[in-house]
Amino acid sequence: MLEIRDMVCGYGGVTALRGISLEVKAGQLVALIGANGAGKSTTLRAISGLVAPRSGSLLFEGKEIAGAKPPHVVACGIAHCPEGRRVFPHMTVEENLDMGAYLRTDRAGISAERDRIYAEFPRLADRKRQAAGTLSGGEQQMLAIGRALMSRPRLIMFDEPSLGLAPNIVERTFAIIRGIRDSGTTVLLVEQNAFAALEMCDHAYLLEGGRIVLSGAGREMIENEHVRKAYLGG
Amino acid sequence: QTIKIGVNEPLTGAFAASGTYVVNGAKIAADEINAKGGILGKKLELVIEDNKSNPTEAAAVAEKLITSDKVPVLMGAWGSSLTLAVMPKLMEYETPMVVETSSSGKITTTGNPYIFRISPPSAIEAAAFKGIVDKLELKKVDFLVINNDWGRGTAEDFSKMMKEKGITVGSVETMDQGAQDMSAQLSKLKGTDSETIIVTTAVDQLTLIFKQAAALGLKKRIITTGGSQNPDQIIAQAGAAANGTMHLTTFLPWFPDKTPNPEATNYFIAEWKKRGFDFAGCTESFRGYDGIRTAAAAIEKAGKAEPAAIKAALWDINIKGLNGDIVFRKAGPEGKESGQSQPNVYLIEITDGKIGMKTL
Amino acid sequence: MKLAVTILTIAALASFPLWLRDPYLMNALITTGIFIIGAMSLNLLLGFTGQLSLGHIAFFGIGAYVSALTSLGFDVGLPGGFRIVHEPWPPAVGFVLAIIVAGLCGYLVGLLSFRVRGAYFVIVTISFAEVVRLVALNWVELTQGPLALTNIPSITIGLPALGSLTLRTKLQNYYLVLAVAVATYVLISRLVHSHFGRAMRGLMENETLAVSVGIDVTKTLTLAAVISAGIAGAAGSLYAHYIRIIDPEVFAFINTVTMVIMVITGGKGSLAGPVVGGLIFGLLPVFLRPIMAPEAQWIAYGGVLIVILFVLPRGIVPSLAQRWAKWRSRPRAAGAVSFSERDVKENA
Amino acid sequence: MGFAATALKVEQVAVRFGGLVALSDMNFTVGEGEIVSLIGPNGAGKTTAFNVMTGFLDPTHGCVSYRGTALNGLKPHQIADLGLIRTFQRTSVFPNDTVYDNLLVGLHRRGRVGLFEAILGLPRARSSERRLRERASELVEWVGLGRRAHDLAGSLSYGEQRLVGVALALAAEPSMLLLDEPVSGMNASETHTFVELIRNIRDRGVTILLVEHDMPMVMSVSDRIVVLNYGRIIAEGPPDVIRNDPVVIEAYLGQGAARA
Amino acid sequence: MSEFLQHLINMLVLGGTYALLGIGLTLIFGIMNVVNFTHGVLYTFGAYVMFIVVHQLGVNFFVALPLAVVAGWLLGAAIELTLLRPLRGSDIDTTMLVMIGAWIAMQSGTLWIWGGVAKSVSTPFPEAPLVLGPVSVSWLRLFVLAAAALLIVVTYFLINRSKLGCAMRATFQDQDTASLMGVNVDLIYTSTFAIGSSLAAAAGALLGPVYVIFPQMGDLAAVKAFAIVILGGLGNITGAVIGGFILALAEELGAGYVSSGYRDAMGFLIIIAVLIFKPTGLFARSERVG
Ligand SMILES: Nc1ncnc2c1ncn2[C@@H]1O[C@H](COP(=O)(O)OP(=O)(O)OP(=O)(O)O)[C@@H](O)[C@H]1O
Ligand SMILES: Nc1ncnc2c1ncn2[C@@H]1O[C@H](COP(=O)(O)OP(=O)(O)OP(=O)(O)O)[C@@H](O)[C@H]1O
Ligand SMILES: [Mg+2]
Ligand SMILES: [Mg+2]
Repeated sequence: MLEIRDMVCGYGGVTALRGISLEVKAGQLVALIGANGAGKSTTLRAISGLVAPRSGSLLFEGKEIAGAKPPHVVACGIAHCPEGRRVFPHMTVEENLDMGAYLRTDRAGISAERDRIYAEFPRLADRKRQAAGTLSGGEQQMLAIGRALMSRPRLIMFDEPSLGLAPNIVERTFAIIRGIRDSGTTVLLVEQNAFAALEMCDHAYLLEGGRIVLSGAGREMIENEHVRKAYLGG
Repeated sequence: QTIKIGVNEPLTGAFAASGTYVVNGAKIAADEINAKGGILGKKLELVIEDNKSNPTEAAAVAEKLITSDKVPVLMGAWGSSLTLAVMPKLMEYETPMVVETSSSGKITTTGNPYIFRISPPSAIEAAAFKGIVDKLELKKVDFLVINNDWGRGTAEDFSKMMKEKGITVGSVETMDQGAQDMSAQLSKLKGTDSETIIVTTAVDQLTLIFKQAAALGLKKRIITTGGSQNPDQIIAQAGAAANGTMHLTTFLPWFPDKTPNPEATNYFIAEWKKRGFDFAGCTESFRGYDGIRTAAAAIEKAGKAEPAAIKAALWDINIKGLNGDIVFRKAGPEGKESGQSQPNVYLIEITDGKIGMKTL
Repeated sequence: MKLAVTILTIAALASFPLWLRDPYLMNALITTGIFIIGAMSLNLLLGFTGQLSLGHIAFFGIGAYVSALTSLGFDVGLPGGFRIVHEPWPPAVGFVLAIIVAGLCGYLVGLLSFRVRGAYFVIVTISFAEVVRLVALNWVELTQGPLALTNIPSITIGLPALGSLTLRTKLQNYYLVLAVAVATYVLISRLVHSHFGRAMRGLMENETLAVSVGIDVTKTLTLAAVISAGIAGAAGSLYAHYIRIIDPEVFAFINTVTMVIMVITGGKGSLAGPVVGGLIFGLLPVFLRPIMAPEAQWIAYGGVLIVILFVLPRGIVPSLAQRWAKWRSRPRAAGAVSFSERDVKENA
Repeated sequence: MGFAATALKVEQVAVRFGGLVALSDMNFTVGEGEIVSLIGPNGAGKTTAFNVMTGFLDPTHGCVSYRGTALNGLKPHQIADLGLIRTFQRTSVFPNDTVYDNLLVGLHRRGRVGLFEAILGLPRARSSERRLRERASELVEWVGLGRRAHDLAGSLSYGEQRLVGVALALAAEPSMLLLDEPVSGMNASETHTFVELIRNIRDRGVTILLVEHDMPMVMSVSDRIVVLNYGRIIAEGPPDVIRNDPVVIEAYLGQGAARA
Repeated sequence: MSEFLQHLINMLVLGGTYALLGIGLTLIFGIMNVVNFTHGVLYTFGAYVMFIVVHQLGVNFFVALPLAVVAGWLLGAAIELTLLRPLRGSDIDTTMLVMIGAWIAMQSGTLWIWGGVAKSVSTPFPEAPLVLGPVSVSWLRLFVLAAAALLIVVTYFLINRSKLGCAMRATFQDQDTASLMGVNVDLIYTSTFAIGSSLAAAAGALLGPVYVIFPQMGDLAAVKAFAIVILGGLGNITGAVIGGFILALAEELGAGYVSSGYRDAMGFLIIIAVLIFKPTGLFARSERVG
């Protein structure tokens, strides 16, 4: 579904990705792990068009999307739940969710989707009219996840979704992500909780210093000595 | 080889409209003089600079005109604060200036012997008005004046004169230069027991005041002062609201025959129209015309284009200006007097959109 | 290196009057210099604490009025039948008082700035300037209102024992302005490189974080405001004694705008910025004057402003310094200029 | 546990935002040199409690005191001056300065000299300046950002910025450190290193109050845990007790808690 | 008493005027975060368009009004495309200064083209005022008040209720994230500025005929607009409206009962006072730390 070949990316004088290639097959849950500053977020940003790749290609369902602007990428069916929550602080929770469905026009579908999200995260339902900027960190994270779900994408990318969530909510979030995959939506997941990510993914890539150094099925990766030492804490 | 006169006027900024009128009047004078052969056998050249309606710039412009362009005499600088800012430069470089518009009393009383003013300060206007007030049967007046030297000075001088005449002075309201909404002041004046309001400001605010007074149903007599009324513009823009208003002016372009120098007035108005300018602007532009003619006459009399000689000659000239004889009398502290001429002052009235002379 | 450049610049500026004989240009340089001092003071607030004062001319004007009134004397009645009668004092005393009074006003505004920031601070400063202007306009007994304070004496410097010198000529005034400008530059430079300067930068970039590591907002901002206002007051005093007439027009908004233009085009937050921007926009009108119609001059002025920002959006000095740094050491990351190095590049 | 003295004391603190009760009747203490964790579901009020303790928020009711000084009415910088320093849950750096300069700003408390000394460049100001620079370099190395010392803090990755945040707090010389989710965004190995760092800091005599959702970390590092739910304390005790408290499992830990 | 009533009526019409000035700026300054020094120029522009269309082209007054709004929209879009777009991402002071440059240049351009002499637009409304007992008010002003009310309501719904309004707010709160939602950020930038500009032009087109038209007419209007926007809280339409009426009330009563010399000072004192007690305007957005 998504195929990246030799992509190089950077910011100003800094090169963050030094030529990475990876593939996400339709219906799979693919995990991307790596240390701080390895370039995981940059990869997602490049896919959704927030940073333009310097070279390489980015094929989504066979179409080249390298260098396309985010709205175009979103319109192709890719959603990106960005790192660090990034909710719209002066808009209400409900308005934030509606922004997630910006490109959708089926009112009934949107409202059903919204209700589903409220059911998953009752905390958000309690806070419907509150300005998103005043939510607690974890509440904002739930909102960001919910907002990404609102667009009904075919590929959804999560950048550290468990960040700042309470353990029980982390569990629920992972369940949701698995559920999405099971319902046929493709998922690309960046996660610091490497163990959980590797456990639930179909395939995983390990990023170090802007290069992909290892890839394989989640289980295999967990067994890998290097991964165990550097990312699983033992 | 030419003889230069420096013209220091606001061509941009808040006073751009008036400054441009004055400059256009000045050009007519210069062209007329040159058509007649110039002065002292040389062509007259106006060096026109924009002082941007800004006192600091006005001083800088004077500096430039005197030191770079080497003009022996200046005309300027329209507003009083502009003129006041120029005055130290005149002292510094000992160069005379003909003041064509400014009305602040201070200009001729601070002891600057390089100042020769042909416009009336408000005290002169008040003195001229004194002769008419009895016939207008004024009892109690309020003032609405622009909040600058001009408006404040007028309120002060007219109040003094009124009090001497036994007329009660009620409240004095001010408005900021550039203010567009005077309803608050007018509502207040509507509520007082005076029967007349003396208004001092330039044409734009006068238009607004007449319109807003009409909208408030304010039915008092309004007399304006200061000579920057452009009554034709008021009639065009305020319409019926201007009817019944009276105006103290120093120039009568509507009745050339009644002016002190009908021939010059006719020539000036004809030339003004020929150049495609609004007739309404005459009441301001004539000052530029008179100012240049004054300076030119002094150069002629001096026999040479040197500041000191021109300064001395200015005391001796006697020409017929469009609004009266231009003859300078001494004003200000002894030993360093400024020159001040005594123009005529007239009262006109607008009735049914027409300007009539109030012969009292 | 840095010192050499600074000394060379000062020497060049000091040599101007020796070969520049045109009094009109000298006059332009002096008024520009005065405004540059004002711009430097504005830069202290805008560039180093991030607070934009769009009423900065208030401090300048207050300095001008205080200095003028001190040297002219006044006699005012106060409510309750009191009178204050003040005999004229030497202008040099006025200069000092101008700094003190303007600084006190800066203190008041600084206290306010503790409560309001950003856009709200901007409006508070505009409002403050307007209120001050209206007081100057309407308190006729003290300020002569629109009738202006005239015949303000020229500044006299000197010590009682050694005799004194009244600065009447352009040359003398030029050196006076230059001296004050250099002193201001040094003062601001020392201040922003001290830990006070770092506190200001911290507040500018992330106030919550700055406060959490122990930086006192009120104290830091007030200090910046007081010093900034005091310097603006000094500039105002120079202005009053040079132009020798003051009326409420000095408070005109366009004067603040001129200073803001000088600071931002030159580069806010850089010490040399206001000087470079000030020289350009102080002298630009002088060069435009002979070559085009008055309205066109303003259009060109606005146009030059826009073009400079299009080409060098961060301001002349920082943008050029950045390019210079890039050119000199290509492998290094862009923008990675640390405190200590920033100035070297700026002056280079 | 035999801790000598109480460092921080929270008494009957309540916070309301309009109709929303964020904290109600909160009471607990932290002893000198202790590591206490404050945990609870999202929106339970943990960050709000931090805001109250550090003066960013006035409590609707109740008071906090640190080493005997009541903090009510004190401004955040005054509280920081008492040595009570916090970090932020969101990344918080001075984005347009280099990492190194960030730490110099962080060292504010250490670098105070008089205004005139600074302006005149007197020797005391200079030597103080020198010491600050040394200390800043030391700190950069300590949090492992030496390689990035001269990059703008705003250009670092999320996780790196979080490290800068912790370094900034350390620069302010805390006697008590309040850490708000310090290891979020770090993987298990990085967290491991960080735990060592925290123990290290505590061994230097700094008291620590920790908010964190990473249960393995909390359980391994805390002396004591306070659990908050809907603004109320629902449990308090050592890690082993909390881990098995059914109320806490129900409200917060979830069934996966067994793994922790 | 009747004087007081008259002041109140004046306050109503003036407040409507101020609210009208404020809402356009609330969009551009409050939501877009551009310190829009061209607001006054656009206001002036709207007034001149009225003058040209009514007097030089002889078009009906009521037809001219929407034309002026459209012209303002186009000019606003042009300013955004040429001046703001290249500087997207620069800090607020840089764009402010570019706007200052545009203000200076455009105002002088107006002076150059039309000269400094004030123009006035004739209207189809009767000159005689509407008299209600002791107070009177002009028909034209009542019309302006009604038109202002309409524009305010439309703007309110546009910003707070429409999808476009939602996208606008989202874009200026977090541009990258908004684009991740599928918002065409470029389009939003241009249309927000254009809508704000058309509101400024509408204010000029409505108020030009009430007052007189000259190149600097926008300066004072712009200062007041800034004050109103701040008073009401950035980006808050309701706040701007209330701010407008408060400013009008302060000025009316200040001029009527304190001193007309301090009329404008009253407004500014009110602003300082409000900001001392409510530092983020009357209707602050809620914020939190941590
Ligand atoms: N805006 C930026 N400007 C310059 N450099 C950047 C920028 N954003 C990221 N970088 C750099 O790019 C590299 C990769 O960053 P990225 O955010 O992709 O890391 P990451 O793997 O997501 O790390 P983390 O786990 O901490 O989020 C880092 O070295 C970072 O410093
Ligand atoms: N300024 C505010 N206005 C309104 N509500 C607020 C404000 N600040 C916090 N809240 C609410 O108070 C509650 C407590 O928030 P707080 O940030 O303390 O939670 P937390 O325990 O830190 O949660 P998390 O683990 O998600 O960070 C939340 O529900 C939040 O929505
Ligand atoms: Mg990342
Ligand atoms: Mg929290």
